Formats: sequence, C-alpha cells, structure tokens
Amino acid sequence: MLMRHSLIRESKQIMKNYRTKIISNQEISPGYFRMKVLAPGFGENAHPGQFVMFRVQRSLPPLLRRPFGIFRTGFLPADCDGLPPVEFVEIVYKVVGSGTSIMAELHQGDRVELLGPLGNGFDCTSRQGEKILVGGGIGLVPLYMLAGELIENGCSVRLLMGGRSRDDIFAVTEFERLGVETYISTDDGTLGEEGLVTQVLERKLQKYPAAEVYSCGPMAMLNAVHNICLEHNTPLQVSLEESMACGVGACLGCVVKGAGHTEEKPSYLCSCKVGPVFKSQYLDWSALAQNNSDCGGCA
Amino acid sequence: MLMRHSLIRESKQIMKNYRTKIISNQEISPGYFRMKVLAPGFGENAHPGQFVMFRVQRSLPPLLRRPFGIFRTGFLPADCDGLPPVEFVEIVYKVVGSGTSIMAELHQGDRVELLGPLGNGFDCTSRQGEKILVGGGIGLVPLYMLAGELIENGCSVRLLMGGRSRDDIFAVTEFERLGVETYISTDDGTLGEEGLVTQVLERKLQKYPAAEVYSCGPMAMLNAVHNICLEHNTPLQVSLEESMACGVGACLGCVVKGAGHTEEKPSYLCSCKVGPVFKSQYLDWSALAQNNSDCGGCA
Amino acid sequence: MSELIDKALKRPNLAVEIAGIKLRNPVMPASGTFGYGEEYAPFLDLEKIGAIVTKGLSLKPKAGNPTPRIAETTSGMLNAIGLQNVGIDAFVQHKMPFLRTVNTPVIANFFGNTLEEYGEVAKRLNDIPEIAAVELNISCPNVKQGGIVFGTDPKAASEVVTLVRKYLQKPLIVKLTPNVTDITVVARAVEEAGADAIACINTLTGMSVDIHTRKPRIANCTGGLSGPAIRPVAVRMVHQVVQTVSVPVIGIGGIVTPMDALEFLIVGARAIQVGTANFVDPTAMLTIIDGIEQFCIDEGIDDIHQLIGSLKF
Amino acid sequence: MSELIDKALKRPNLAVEIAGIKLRNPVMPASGTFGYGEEYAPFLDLEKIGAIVTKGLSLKPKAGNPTPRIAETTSGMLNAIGLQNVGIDAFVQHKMPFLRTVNTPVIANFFGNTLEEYGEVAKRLNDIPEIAAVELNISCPNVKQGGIVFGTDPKAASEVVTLVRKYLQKPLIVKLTPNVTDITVVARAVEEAGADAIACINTLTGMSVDIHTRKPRIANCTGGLSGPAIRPVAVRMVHQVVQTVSVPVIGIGGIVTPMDALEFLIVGARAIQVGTANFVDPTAMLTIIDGIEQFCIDEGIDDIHQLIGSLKF
Ligand SMILES: Cc1cc2nc3c(=O)[nH]c(=O)nc-3n(C[C@H](O)[C@H](O)[C@H](O)COP(=O)(O)OP(=O)(O)OC[C@H]3O[C@@H](n4cnc5c(N)ncnc54)[C@H](O)[C@@H]3O)c2cc1C
Ligand SMILES: Cc1cc2nc3c(=O)[nH]c(=O)nc-3n(C[C@H](O)[C@H](O)[C@H](O)COP(=O)(O)OP(=O)(O)OC[C@H]3O[C@@H](n4cnc5c(N)ncnc54)[C@H](O)[C@@H]3O)c2cc1C
Ligand SMILES: Cc1cc2nc3c(=O)[nH]c(=O)nc-3n(C[C@H](O)[C@H](O)[C@H](O)COP(=O)(O)O)c2cc1C
Ligand SMILES: Cc1cc2nc3c(=O)[nH]c(=O)nc-3n(C[C@H](O)[C@H](O)[C@H](O)COP(=O)(O)O)c2cc1C
Ligand code: FES
Ligand code: FES
Repeated sequence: MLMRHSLIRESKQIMKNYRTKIISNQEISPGYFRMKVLAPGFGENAHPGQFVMFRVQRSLPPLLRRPFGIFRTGFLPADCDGLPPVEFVEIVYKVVGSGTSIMAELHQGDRVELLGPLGNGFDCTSRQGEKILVGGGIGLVPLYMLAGELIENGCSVRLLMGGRSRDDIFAVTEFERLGVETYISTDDGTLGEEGLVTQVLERKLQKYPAAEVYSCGPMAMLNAVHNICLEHNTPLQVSLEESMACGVGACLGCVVKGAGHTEEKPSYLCSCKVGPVFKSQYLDWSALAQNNSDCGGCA
Repeated sequence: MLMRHSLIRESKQIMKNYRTKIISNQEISPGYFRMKVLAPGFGENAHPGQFVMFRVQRSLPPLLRRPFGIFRTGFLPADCDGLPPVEFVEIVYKVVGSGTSIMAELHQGDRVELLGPLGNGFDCTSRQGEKILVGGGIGLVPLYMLAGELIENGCSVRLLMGGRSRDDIFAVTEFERLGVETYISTDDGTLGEEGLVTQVLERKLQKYPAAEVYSCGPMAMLNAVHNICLEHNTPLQVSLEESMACGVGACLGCVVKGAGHTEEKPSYLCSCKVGPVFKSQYLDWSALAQNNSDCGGCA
Repeated sequence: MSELIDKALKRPNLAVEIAGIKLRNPVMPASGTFGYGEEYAPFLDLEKIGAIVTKGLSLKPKAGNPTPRIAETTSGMLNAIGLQNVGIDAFVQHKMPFLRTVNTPVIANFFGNTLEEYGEVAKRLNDIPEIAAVELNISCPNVKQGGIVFGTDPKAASEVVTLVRKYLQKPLIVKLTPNVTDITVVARAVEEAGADAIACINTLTGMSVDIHTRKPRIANCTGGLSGPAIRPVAVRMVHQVVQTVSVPVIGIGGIVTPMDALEFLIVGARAIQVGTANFVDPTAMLTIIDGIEQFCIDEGIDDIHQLIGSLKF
Repeated sequence: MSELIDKALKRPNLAVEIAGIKLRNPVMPASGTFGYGEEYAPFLDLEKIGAIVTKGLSLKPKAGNPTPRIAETTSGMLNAIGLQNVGIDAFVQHKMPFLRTVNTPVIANFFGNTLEEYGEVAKRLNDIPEIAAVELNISCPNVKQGGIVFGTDPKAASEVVTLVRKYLQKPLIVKLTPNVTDITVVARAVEEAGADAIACINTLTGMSVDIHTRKPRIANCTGGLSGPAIRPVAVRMVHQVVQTVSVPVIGIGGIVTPMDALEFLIVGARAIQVGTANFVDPTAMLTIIDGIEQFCIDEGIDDIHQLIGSLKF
C-alpha cells in the first residue's frame, strides 16, 4: 500500500486476468452487496480509483464483463496455520440490471474472473491539507481506498455521503475507522441531513477554501459538484462511469469528450485508460451532463 | 394410472404448462440423473411413452426447451399431516450438452417449467400375451411406465436392457419390483451379457414367437430391432427422439419420414404429436437410419 | 387521491388498427410458430391476443424439407421447415372450423412458388369470409426465375404484390425478408404496389455445422435464424421501414419479453409478432400484453398510440 | 503401442498461409477489438497467435462518434465507435515501435472516406516494411457518393480494390460487410479486382432502444452487431464465399470457443478472427488455438489443411 504511482505505464504491466473464486458475497443494505474475491498479489498493484472488469459466469448472459470500482484490498487470516494469509479484493455493487442480478445470487466458492487493476486512479500524492470527498450512492466505492491513502499521507479528510435514502448509505463505520469525518445527507431525510450532498459541499468549501475535492457518483451530482468547485476555484478530480466493453483501451467504447471538444476538432478520452478518474478541467462538462442523462443505474 | 387412453384428442385437452419446482435431483449412475418435479394433476393424464418439454431456467441459454420422456408419476407423503400428498413427475436424463449440464446443477426448490404430458404414447391396451421391451441407455426411460401398465393389464413382460457399459444401466430394481423379468447386456461386458441387446432379442423372439416388441434407444439399435422384428413378423412400436422446438405440433421441426415417403409424394409425420411412439410399419426406416446417424446424444 | 385511484383503475387503451382490421391489442403470433392456432389453445386463451396468424399456406399441400430441420444456436434457432403446410383446401376443411369458434381476427399467411401460384392462393383466400386479413410471405424462392427470392428484388416483389392485390379485397400485409442490402427499397416497392401494411422481419439466413460429423446441423444446409439473437437487426429494419412508408408496420424478430415488444412499438411498429418465444414459453404473448399494459400505466400513457413511434432521435 | 505414443506426442501442424504470409496458426484478432496489440500484451503472449490485426487506420486521425457508443444485446453487442483511430502518422510513430518487438505478422486494417483516401492510405502502408499484409475495410460510407457503403455495391467495391491494388505490393485482404443481399456478388467483384484474400464478416447493422428514455441506446442510432448472436449468419456467408472464390477466406463473426472456430474452418475458412470474445476473455484466442490443436489430435488430423473445407454436404 505504500509504493503507489499514478503513472499508467507501471500499473499496466501488472494487471492480470484472475480466474478465481468468491470468498464471500453479502447484502449490506437493500440492493447493495459486498463481494470479496480471492486475488493473490492484487493489492500491491492497486491504486485508489482503479477498477476491475468482472466476469459474472462462464456462460452467457451477460456477454460482456462489468466494471466495478475497487473498494479495498486486504488479507484474511489463513485457514490453517502454516499457510499464507488469503489476499482478497473487495467490490461493492448495487443491483441494477441483468449482470448485477446474477452476481447477487453467487455464493462463496463460485468461480468468477476479474481483470485488473485497471485504469488510472486518483492523483493522491499530495502529502497534506484539507481533502473533501463527495460520494453519491455507489459512488462511495472508490473513495474508501482514496481516503485511506490520503490519511496515510497526512491529509485531513472529510467525506460527504449522499443518497436518495438511508439505504444508499453504507460503510460509514469503515470510513470513520480510517479517521475520516463523515457527513451524511439523503434526499428524503431518512438518514443525516435532508437534502442534496452539494448543499453540504457548499458549506464545507466556505469553511475550507483551500480544500481539494474528489468525487464519484451519478452524473447529475458530479455536474453540480463541478459547478460548485468551479465557482470556488477548487481543484476537483472525478471518477466517471461510462459503459465499457474491454476495460483496457482496445475497443474505444468508453470515451468521454475532453475539454475543448468541438465538432471540427473532436477530443475523446478513453475513460478506461486515461480515466476513470479525471481532473475536472480536462473534461467537456456540457457534453457529459447531456450524454449521461440516461444512466439510470446509479443512486 | 387406471383410466388411460391412447387417443391424442383426449390427452391434448389436459396438457398444461407447469410453473413448478424441483423436489429432488440426483445422480443415479455416472452422467445419469433422476429429477422429481412437483406436478399436481399430472399423473392421471400421463400415458406411457408421452414426454414433457422442460425449461431449464428462465434466463438463456438454452433458448429452447428440452424434451424428456416421462419415467413415472407418483405421490410423496405430505410434509405435514392434514396436507394432501405431493404429486410428482419424474424424469431420468443423461448429461450430453449445454441444457442437460445446467440441469445437473439444479437443486431442490429451484424453479423450472414443464409442458406436458405431450405426444402420443405406446398403444398398450392389449390385455394379455408376451411383451418384450428393448431399451438402450436413456431409452429405458419411457419403458418403465409402459411395463407397469402392461403388467397391470395382465401381460407378461420381459425387458432387455442394453448399454455401452454398466454405467448405462439403471433402475433395474424398480423394473423388477413391477414384476418385469430383466436381461442385461453391455457392449463391454461390464454388466450382464457381453454384446448387443439385439442378440438377446433374437433369442427371446425364437422362444416367444408371438410376442409384441416395444423399443426405445439410439437409432442404430432401433434399426436393428426393426430388422429383427421384420424378419420374425413381430409387431413393433418404437419411441423416437427427434430434435424439437415446440413439442406441440406447431413448428413442424420434429418430423420423420413416413412409410412410402418419396421425393414426389413426401410424407412427414410430426414426432411430437403423432409420435414420439410409432408402430414400426408406419415409418420409413431407410431414411431414419440415415438421417439420425448424427445423433450422438444417446447411449 | 381519488384521481390517483381513477388513473390506476382506468386501463390504458391497447387497441390498434392494422390495414383496416381492429385488434384488441398489438400482440399476435408470427407465422409458422403457432401452427393453425389450435395447437396452442390448451396453453393460452386465444381471445386475449390481438390476432391469430396461421402457418404459411400454399395452393397444394407442401411436404417441407428433409430432417433435421431445426438447430439451436446462441440465443437463436435455425429452421428449414420448408414451408410444410396442409394446403388451402385442408386448411378450409380441417383448420377453419376451429378458428371460427374463436373470437379473434385470423390472418392467413401464404406464399407461392411461382407468380401464378401467389395469385391463385390470394383468390382462394379472398373467398373465405372469416379471414380478416392476409399476410403475404415474399421470402420464397421463385422457382421459375431460377430460385431468386421474390422479396430480395424490388421488381419481383412489386410484381407479386400487384398481382395479389388484383385478386384481393381483404387487407393485405406484406412480410419482408431481412436478407437484403436496403430494406427500404423493397418496402417502398411493395407499398406502391398496394400493400396495406408491412410486416418485418422474416428470418436471417444462417448456417451451423456439427464439428464431429462435419455436416450442416440442418439437412437443408442453410436455415432461417430467429430468436433474441436477431432482435437488434429487426429493430433497425423496422425503424428504417417506419421512416420510409406511410402504411402501418408490424414488428417481428426476437421478441421474448414486454421490454422487447416495447422497443418495436417505440420505433414505430403499430403491432408486433411473437415467434420463437412461443416455443420457449407458450404464454409469452400474454406476459407481453400484460407487460405493455403495465408499462403504459407506469408511464402515464392512456392510449398505446402515444407510445407508438415515440422514439427520440 | 509406441505408435500411439508417437501420435500423441506429434503435434498437428496448424500453420497456414494467407495471401503469401505464413501464420503459425489460423487464429488472429478482429480489427477494432484488439487495439494496436499493445493493449492486450499484459494478458496473452502475442507470439502465440497467428497474426496481429490493428484497429482500422485512416489517413488523418479520426475522433469517432459521440457516446454512448456501445450497448449489450442478447448474446451480442452493438458498437458505433465511428472508426476512431490515431491516423497513420501516429500509428507509425507510436504504435509500430512496440509491434516491431513482437515476432508475429502484423496486418494493418484500414479505410477511407473517399476513393482517393483509400488510395493514399494504401500508398503509405505499402512503405512500412514491418507490415506483413493489409486488410481493407470496405464497410464504410463513401462520403462523396452520398454515404452509400462501398462494400454494399459490387461496382464501388471493385473500384476501391482496383485502386488500392495499384499502390500496394503487399498482400491485400478485403473485408466484406454482411449487410448485402448476395455476398457472393461482392466477393467475386473484389477477387477479380485483385484481392489476395477475403475476410468476412464485418458487423450486421442493428439498433436497440432504451424504453425508459425512448432514445436509441447508442448515440449514432444504429450500430454494428457482433458477438455469438451473429455466428450463424457469418458461417453461412463464409460458406457461400468459399464456394464462390478461389482466394483464401478468413472467417469472422461470433467466435468465442474452439468449437465456433472449427465450424468456420470446416466450411472452408483458412484462418479465423476473434473479435468481441477478446473483451469477454482476453485469453480467448489462446484457448481457441489449444482447442483446435486438441480437436486435431482427437480426430487424428496431423495437418489443419485436412480439416479446412472438410464440410460434408
Ligand atoms: C469504472 C467504473 C466503475 C464502476 N464501479 C461500480 C461499483 O463500484 N459498484 C457498482 O455497483 N457499479 C459500478 N459501476 C457501474 C456498473 O458497472 C454497472 O452498474 C453494471 O455494469 C450494471 O450491470 P448490469 O448487467 O446489472 O446492468 P445492465 O442490465 O447492463 O444495465 C442496467 C442499467 O445500468 C446501466 N449501466 C450499465 N452499464 C453501466 C456502466 N458501465 N456504468 C453505469 N451504468 C451502467 C444501464 O444504462 C442501465 O440503466 C462502475 C462503472 C464503471 C464504468
Ligand atoms: C420425445 C423425446 C424424449 C426424450 N427423452 C429423453 C429422456 O427421457 N432422457 C434423456 O436423457 N434424453 C431424452 N431425450 C433426448 C434429450 O431431449 C436430449 O438429450 C436433450 O435435449 C439434449 O439437450 P442438451 O442441451 O443437453 O444437448 P445439446 O447441447 O442440445 O446437444 C448435445 C447433443 O445431444 C443431441 N440432441 C440434442 N437434442 C436432442 C434430441 N431432442 N434428441 C436426441 N438427441 C438430441 C445433439 O445432437 C448433440 O449431439 C428425449 C428426446 C425426445 C425427442
Ligand atoms: C419454425 C419456424 C417456422 C416459420 N414459418 C414461417 C412461415 O410459414 N411463414 C412466414 O412468413 N414466416 C415463418 N417463420 C418466420 C417467423 O414468422 C418470424 O418472422 C421469425 O421467426 C422471426 O421472429 P422470431 O425471432 O420472434 O421468431 C417461421 C419461423 C420459425 C422459427
Ligand atoms: C468495438 C468494435 C470495433 C470494431 N472496429 C473495426 C474496425 O475498425 N475495422 C474493421 O474492419 N472492423 C471492425 N470491427 C468489426 C470486427 O472486426 C468484426 O468483424 C466483428 O466484430 C465480428 O466479429 P465478432 O463477432 O467476433 O466480434 C469492430 C468491432 C467491434 C465490436
Ligand atoms: S472500455 Fe474498451 S476502450 Fe475503454
Ligand atoms: S416439435 Fe414442433 S412440431 Fe414437433
């Protein structure tokens, strides 16, 4: 966990296809699941904000793999003295369609495949200062490893967790254990403050004008976060969720428009390779806000 | 089990799509499984030689249902006093491809669908005399209910069971309990007599020249049985296994050539509706022997 | 509050009109997958579906192709039934009596091996009062013209439709083959020749090989691919045809679920046909009808015409 | 006995020759699904596959289509990438250096928006010594001729192949689109115009709709359907083309397993390409190669040419 680099080159060499099996798969909140998968050697190469391409089962459907952020990596004690501890990667997913529905039915010991760690994660080399993390629903996932890294680096980390209702808020304890200050808001007020997470962000930015912001969540939220940060002149990194086929930069299905994109001089960035995390100034926000309006998948 | 008719008309009215669940699913011999499925009301309409169209699971694959002969129907004691006994239909299947592989993984309680009872079974109204049943591998399946019916009717029943090896022979005890005399032969001699079941048939026909023969099994075996019966002038009914899509006479995918079929005056019989059981004289045996040479599915 | 209940209780109107015939809902079976209706009567109430579409009829009985005739492929099936059917006389004598007892419009699908035969069958069908409309299958090889398929050539397609139109007072639906470079050209040709509605698509020509015997898995070598595998091709073609013609379009191809049917309605199909899915689940059409109704309720649609052609593009 | 062991130990010969280039085995990636080779290098040994086929190249860099560009369908996927690529200059500068380090023939797939552009790219590719062969994608709309796709018109197809041939000493593979009435007509035309080999098929045009937003699921409205869903159509077309032309044919479309690949070889494809399956399993090609080898051993085949075209029909 100590020697991580945000260079694409290096992480590329060590991504791998793991043919492996499930250690555990539990519902942690209605519709949200946590899955631990056996993955020796995965952790030392994984960087906050990276993801995996998960193959649900050997038979169809679904045809394509599904992308999931890395929630965390770690070790379980070995089953027997004398054996090495069991290294795992953990994902958290929300059931939204055919693939995730099948995943929810998987059990310990079931065989799965995952490709990873993939993509370019958060730039979190900064060794100090105020960091505000803004996560909406399933967008909390990549923020956990990020928070851990930032705190290790000596930063002070505040996490604003948003969701439609209390069901969309998870892992509060884990975040707090890292030393993160958490603030919860839900649209319906069933947990924390009633209202949007962006209201909280406004307040925090007034209080910590020198903070840097990291965010992941539904596009409408990201767009609002971007506008607020723009106004406050605050550096922002966002993690995007585009549809993906390959996850490795080969199909060019996952691109997003870069800042300065025009019909004449188009600029498309591969979100599986250059992203999924982008510094907000490199993105074409007007296009993003529009194109992704039909992503109903995330909270 | 008492009031059965070989009329198509009548069984047609009472076939049904059962959305039901599995009572048990067990491997009885390497690669052979027995599955009991909950099916209230099924038994009184089912006739020996009829079949069901089985839907493995709600999702693809496989796309199409798979046809399976009815091994038997019956009742299990109710789970609790005061409840009615549990009616089931039982199939026996061999794992040969994608559909049967998925079936082998199913458990008690899993939801399945079956359509039935379908087709036109054995004509077993005859009330006396010698009956010889010849079954090869999975072709034993429809002979169990047939044997039961014939014995109930007062016939004397001999069953010649054939297979490649001992793994292909199953349900011997059950047949014997009905009062059937069983004769086993295997190609490799691992059970019973070494050699083909047709050798045994030859001998039996010499001994019981007035016998009627009923047979189900791989096409090569049926063809040999047909030739022997022809020679001995013995009435023969065979149950065929054609590929099927609908099982109800709607797609015309399952036809076989009828006796007297020519290019100019073609005659195709629907094996799901007119069959799967045919009196041998109504079939075009030269065509059958040829067309089905690629059915590698059955023992 | 009572408004909400009202809305919940008022069922959306699903009735549509195709070529002058009224359907209680836009869901019917695809020809060749539903026999002559009677075969599926034990499994679903035939008076719940929009129409009954018969197996393709020809002048004389047709024996069809050698076997094997069907093979499963990934999310699809190949068939080369060879248009086996009882012929028009036996249809009238043995199949119509049952169909007469069912209060649902009957659409007779038919074909010919020559231009003349198409005309003959049309004449005969025109005289059967209980047939509400006919569906002309032009995906058949023209035996006189060396086997080129009528439906792949706009001129031949136009000719056959013109001839059939001459003999037919009944509404005429023309069913197109997808095995063409540009389906809009054929669609325009048959509309101009007098089609009252267009149905698409028929099957895509495909092939599959048994690697152990090294023989084609169906005796005819090639067969028609149907089922969910072809749905994206079908949706595309229905979309293209809707944009091209002004007669109503019936969408066919790979429909299994209500969501599938809705895709076709949204691109502009006024009705849809369910084929291979009947084999998978004999009650599929009922599930689809219920699902369309529920979707309308959920989306606040009180008449299905608000949905038809509502694609945003 | 020792004969049996001998036989078991002797590995069958899988090497084939396409248009004069020697491949260690008949398995290669399909253009556009394998980037420029480098993307998949972490997952499989590029020196185990028959060849590397690049993403389609054009004269200038091409930005591609708006997003969403991909959508999954039943056993298939739609894509409308819009042929995004780095352009030939950047290819030479940034992608060739890596490819040069790999001891596997490189096949450069390319296209143009006009006839002239096709010629230009051919000229440029001809000058790159490390490119073993080129694959000409004629499934692109001709912007000058109002967007009709080169590959759907035998005349246009012939023209573009003739022109490219003029500038090209390297072996020329022409890749055909399946969206045509009769693929044999186009196959014959490109063979006569000088193609050394034919690759088929490219994607089938399809469409899918998000029923909630009522918008097409990809921004371009229609997209190319690939994956197992299209395999039967691909096998049929490869079979037809093999029967028509005498140059070698490369089979493409829905290949995921060794069995799928064997279907194409048996109908007569001399090599095969794996597309969408790379996304599903980056090691799919290795599994396919091993499976073909095992099949040969099981069937007592010591040279793959005994298998190629061994269809019994
Ligand atoms: C880099 C990345 C990281 C992600 N991390 C997570 C995570 O940690 N946890 C999690 O639950 N989900 C995550 N997602 C989203 C996840 O991939 C989708 O929810 C999943 O693919 C849906 O699969 P499905 O088969 O259940 O849904 P489908 O049946 O394919 O689709 C159902 C719905 O989900 C939407 N959807 C499909 N694919 C995506 C996608 N790639 N991104 C967004 N929406 C999609 C569809 O538009 C549709 O509305 C991530 C996506 C990306 C690109
Ligand atoms: C009326 C009838 C009754 C049958 N009864 C039984 C039974 O009681 N027990 C049993 O195990 N099997 C029975 N079969 C055969 C059974 O339907 C097939 O074994 C099954 O459909 C194979 O499915 P799969 O998906 O596993 O194989 P697939 O992957 O579809 O095919 C694998 C192999 O099985 C062969 N096959 C596929 N379908 C059939 C078929 N309909 N008939 C014969 N071979 C086929 C294929 O040619 C191939 O070689 C019966 C078939 C019919 C028509
Ligand atoms: C077994 C079978 C038989 C068919 N017979 C006919 C026919 O006689 N006439 C016709 O116009 N179409 C026929 N078709 C085509 C279907 O009507 C339909 O157009 C096609 O199957 C696509 O729809 P689907 O994917 O829902 O099955 C047949 C299809 C199948 C599978
Ligand atoms: C994402 C994607 C991009 C593609 N890009 C190209 C391309 O640039 N040039 C080309 O000739 N074919 C391209 N194709 C078509 C494939 O090479 C192949 O012909 C097609 O996908 C069918 O094969 P499959 O079913 O194995 O995927 C592309 C296909 C996909 C899925
Ligand atoms: S998902 Fe294929 S390039 Fe990003
Ligand atoms: S299986 Fe459809 S008619 Fe027999």
